[in-house]
Amino acid sequence: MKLYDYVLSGNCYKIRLFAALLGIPYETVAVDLYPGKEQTRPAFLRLNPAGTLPVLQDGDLTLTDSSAILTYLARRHDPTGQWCPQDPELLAQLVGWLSFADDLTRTSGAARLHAIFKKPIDSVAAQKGAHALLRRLELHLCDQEFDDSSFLLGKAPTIADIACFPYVALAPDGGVELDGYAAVQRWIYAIRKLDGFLPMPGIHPLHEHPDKPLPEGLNARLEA
Amino acid sequence: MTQQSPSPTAKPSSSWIPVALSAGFRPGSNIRVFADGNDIALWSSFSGKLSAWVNRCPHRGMRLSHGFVRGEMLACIYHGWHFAQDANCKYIPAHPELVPGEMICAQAHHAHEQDGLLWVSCAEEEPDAPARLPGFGVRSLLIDAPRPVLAGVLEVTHEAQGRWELTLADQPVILGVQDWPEGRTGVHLLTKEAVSAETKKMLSRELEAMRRTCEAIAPVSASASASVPSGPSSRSGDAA
Amino acid sequence: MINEIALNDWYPVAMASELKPGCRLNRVLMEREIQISNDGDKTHAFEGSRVLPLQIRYDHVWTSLGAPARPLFEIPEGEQDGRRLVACGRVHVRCSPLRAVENFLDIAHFPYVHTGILGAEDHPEVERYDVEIDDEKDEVWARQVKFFQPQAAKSAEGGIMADYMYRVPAPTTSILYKTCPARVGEWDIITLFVQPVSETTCDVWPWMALYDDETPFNDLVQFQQTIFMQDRSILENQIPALLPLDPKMETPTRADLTSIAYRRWLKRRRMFYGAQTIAA
Amino acid sequence: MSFAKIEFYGTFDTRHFCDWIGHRAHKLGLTGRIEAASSERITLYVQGQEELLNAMEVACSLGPIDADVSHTNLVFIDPADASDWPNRFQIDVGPEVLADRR
Repeated sequence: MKLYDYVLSGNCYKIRLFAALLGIPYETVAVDLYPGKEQTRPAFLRLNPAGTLPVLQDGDLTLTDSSAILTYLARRHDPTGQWCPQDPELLAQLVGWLSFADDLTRTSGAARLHAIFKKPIDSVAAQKGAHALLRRLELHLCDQEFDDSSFLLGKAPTIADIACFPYVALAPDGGVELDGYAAVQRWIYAIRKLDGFLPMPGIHPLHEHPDKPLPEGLNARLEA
Repeated sequence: MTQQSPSPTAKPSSSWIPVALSAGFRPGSNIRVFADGNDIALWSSFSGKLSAWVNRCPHRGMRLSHGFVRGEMLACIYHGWHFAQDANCKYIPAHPELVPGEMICAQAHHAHEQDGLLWVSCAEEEPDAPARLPGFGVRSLLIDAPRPVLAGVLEVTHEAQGRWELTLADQPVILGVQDWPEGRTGVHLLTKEAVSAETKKMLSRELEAMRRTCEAIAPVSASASASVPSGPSSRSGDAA
Repeated sequence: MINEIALNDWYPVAMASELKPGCRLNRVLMEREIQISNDGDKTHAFEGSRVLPLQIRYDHVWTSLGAPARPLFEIPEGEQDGRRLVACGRVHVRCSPLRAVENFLDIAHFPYVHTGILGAEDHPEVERYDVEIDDEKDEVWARQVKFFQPQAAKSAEGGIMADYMYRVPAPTTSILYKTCPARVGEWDIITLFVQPVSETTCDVWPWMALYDDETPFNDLVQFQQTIFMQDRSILENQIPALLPLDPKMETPTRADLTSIAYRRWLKRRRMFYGAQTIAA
Repeated sequence: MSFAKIEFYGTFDTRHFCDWIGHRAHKLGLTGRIEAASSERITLYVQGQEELLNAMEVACSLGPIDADVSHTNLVFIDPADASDWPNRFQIDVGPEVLADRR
C-alpha cells in the first residue's frame, strides 16, 4: 500500500494518523506540494486528475479523497467495526461529520495555508468560517459529554474523529485560536491520548501523559 | 494555591474572577485564560492542585499555557523547564545537575476552586473566598460582545462576585461572567441543582440563543474576533 | 522605526526558481511593498518606480531598501562540488525576524519541540561549547556544539552525538554546519534566510547544501519543513514579540550562550529592527 | 558551592550596571560582592553553584540596554581562598566611578 503524502498537509495526516492507530503498514511517496506544486504537474495529474493529496494506492485501487481512504482502511483493516460503524443511525451521522471535516479544510485549512504559505484567499472570511464550525463542534461535544461520551459518535473514536481532528488541532497555525472552546480542547486531548497516536508539526505528542515519569535526575533530587 | 506575589506587570484586581468550570478540568489540564486583562496559564497537577500563573516562562518568554503537566509540575514546552506548585523552577533539562534557586520562578496569581467554578485573582493579597453559591457546571461559552450587552439582554435577579443568578428556560441558573480581551465575554453556566443530560442539552442551546441575541446587538468585528488571542505585541505593552 | 543599519542590509525576497520570464512578484520588506520582475533575460527589483539593488545567490533573490553597506556574506562551502542545493520555499511566521534567527541558534529546545527527531527527553543536557563574536568578520560563531540526536538528518539512522557549528553572518541569517552522515569529515549546511516583513512578522526561507545523493529531494524538503513548522508555534507564542536586548525579564543559562552573544552583537552593531530596545 | 571572579570589560554606566548585576545575583540566589573600578571594567566575586555562576556571566555579558560589554572573564577560585566572602550581595562602587557618573 502506497500513500502519496505531503508532511504538512492535514488531509494527508488523517491517513498517517489512522494507519498508525490501526498499525497498518504502508510506504510513503513524498509529493512536493510546496514549494514545488508537484500536484499540478502532468505525472501527478495522471495519478489524480483532481491534483489533490492524499492519494492511496492499494493494488489496483487508487483513492484520492481522505474521507474515502479512511473509510476504506477502516472497512478493510478493522474487523471490530468500531472505527466505521454500520448501524444506520451512526453511519448517517458519520457521513455528516466527514462532510463537516471537508468544511474544516475549506476554512481552518485555508486560513492555515494563507498564514503559512501566503496562499491568496480571503483569510478573515476563512477564520470566521472556522470559528462558526468550531462553535458547532463545541456544542456537539458538550452534548456528548453530558452523555459521558468523549468522541463525536459516542464513547469510542471513529473515523469521524480522525477526519475532523487535524484542521481543528492545527487551527492556531492559521490564527484561529482554540481558547474558549473547552470541550474541543478536551476532545483534542482524548485523541492525542489514544494508543499509537502520531503527532505532526503543529500538534505535539502527549508530553503530559499521567504515566510519564519526571526526569530521573529530578526524581532522585526530590526523594533526597 | 500558591504563595508567590503576583506579577508586577499585572493589573490590580480587587477580587476573584471565574475563569472556567471545575467539571471537565481534569488533572493535567493546562489552558489559557484571562483575568483583568492578564494572560494566564491555568493548570491542574495530576493530584488535582490548581495554579494560575503569568503566561510567560521566566527563561525565554514562552507562553506557559503551551506547556505540559508532569506529576505535580508544569513544564515549559520550549526548553522543558519544570516548575513546582510554589512556582519555583526545579529542573532545567539543559543542566540536569543544577538545583535552581528559589528566585528562578514563574509568577503566580491566586487560584481557587469553589462551587463548581475555577477562580483567579490577580490581587496582591489573596482575597477572601467568594460567597458560597453551590452550582453544577453545564458549559462555558465565549461571546463576541461586551459584558454590558449581556447585562442588558438577561434578566439578572441577583449579582454577586462575578456571578449572576437568573432564570434560563424556566431553570434557575448561575452565570459566571468573565471579561475577555477585545470586548468579548466568557460565561460559565451552572444549574443550582443537579439536572439531567437532556436538561443540560436544552440549557446549552438556550445559552447559544442568548449569545446570538447579544452578538446581533454588538458584533465584534470579524478581524478582531479572529485575531484576539494572538497576544500582546506592542512595545509599551511588554514593558515591565 | 527602520534604522539605517537594517535598511542597508541584504534580504532574501524570492527563490531564484520563481523567476519565470514575465513574472512579477509582490513582496513586503520591512513594511514596504516591493516588486520583483523578470523581463525574460534579467531580473529587477523595484519599490514603486525606484530601482533596488538585486543579486541572485544561494538559489535566492536578494535585495536591499538602502545602499548595502557591505557585500552579501559568502558561504564558500555552499559552492563546493557534489553538494545538493535545496531551497525549501518560505514559511510566514508572526514573530520578530530576530526571534526566528535566535531560535535557529538554540539546541536546548530539541528534546521538547523536535522530540524523537533532533532531540530526546532523556538526553537533554547541553555540553559546554565555544561562542565568539568575530569583530574582524563582524559575525557570531558558536563552535564545538554537541548534542544527542535520535534522527539528525533524513539520511541518519539511529541516535548519534551530532557536532554543530553555528554562524551568524548577518542579523537575519543563520548558518548551521552539521555532522554529515554520508561523508565523514564534511559538514552539511543548513541555513535560515529571514526576510523581515515587519518588526513582528517575517518570511523564513530555509536553504540547504548537503552531501546526500540518496535521499529523494522531496524528502529533504519535507524534513526541513517538518522541523521548521515545529518551531513555528513556539515562535508565535514568545513574549514579548520583539527580541529583548536587555534580558532582565529572562533567565539565560550557559546553554543560551549563542542566543546571548547574538543579542550582544545586535546591540553593538545597533541593529534594532525587530528588537526591544527599552530597558525591561 | 563554587567561587569565581568574573570580570566585565566594555563601556557602561557603571552604577546602573552594578544595580543590574545585583538584581541578577539576587535572581540566581548568588552572594558575593562587586568591585567597580571604572566605567570600563567591573569585577565580581561571587559564590554559588557552578552552573549558576556560568549563568551569571552569560546574563551580564549582555547586561542592561545601555551597556556594551566587549568581553568577560570567569576564573574559578579555590574555596580555601574565599573563606571570608560575604553571605549577601554587596556593591562597592569606588569614588572614581561615582565621579564618572557626574
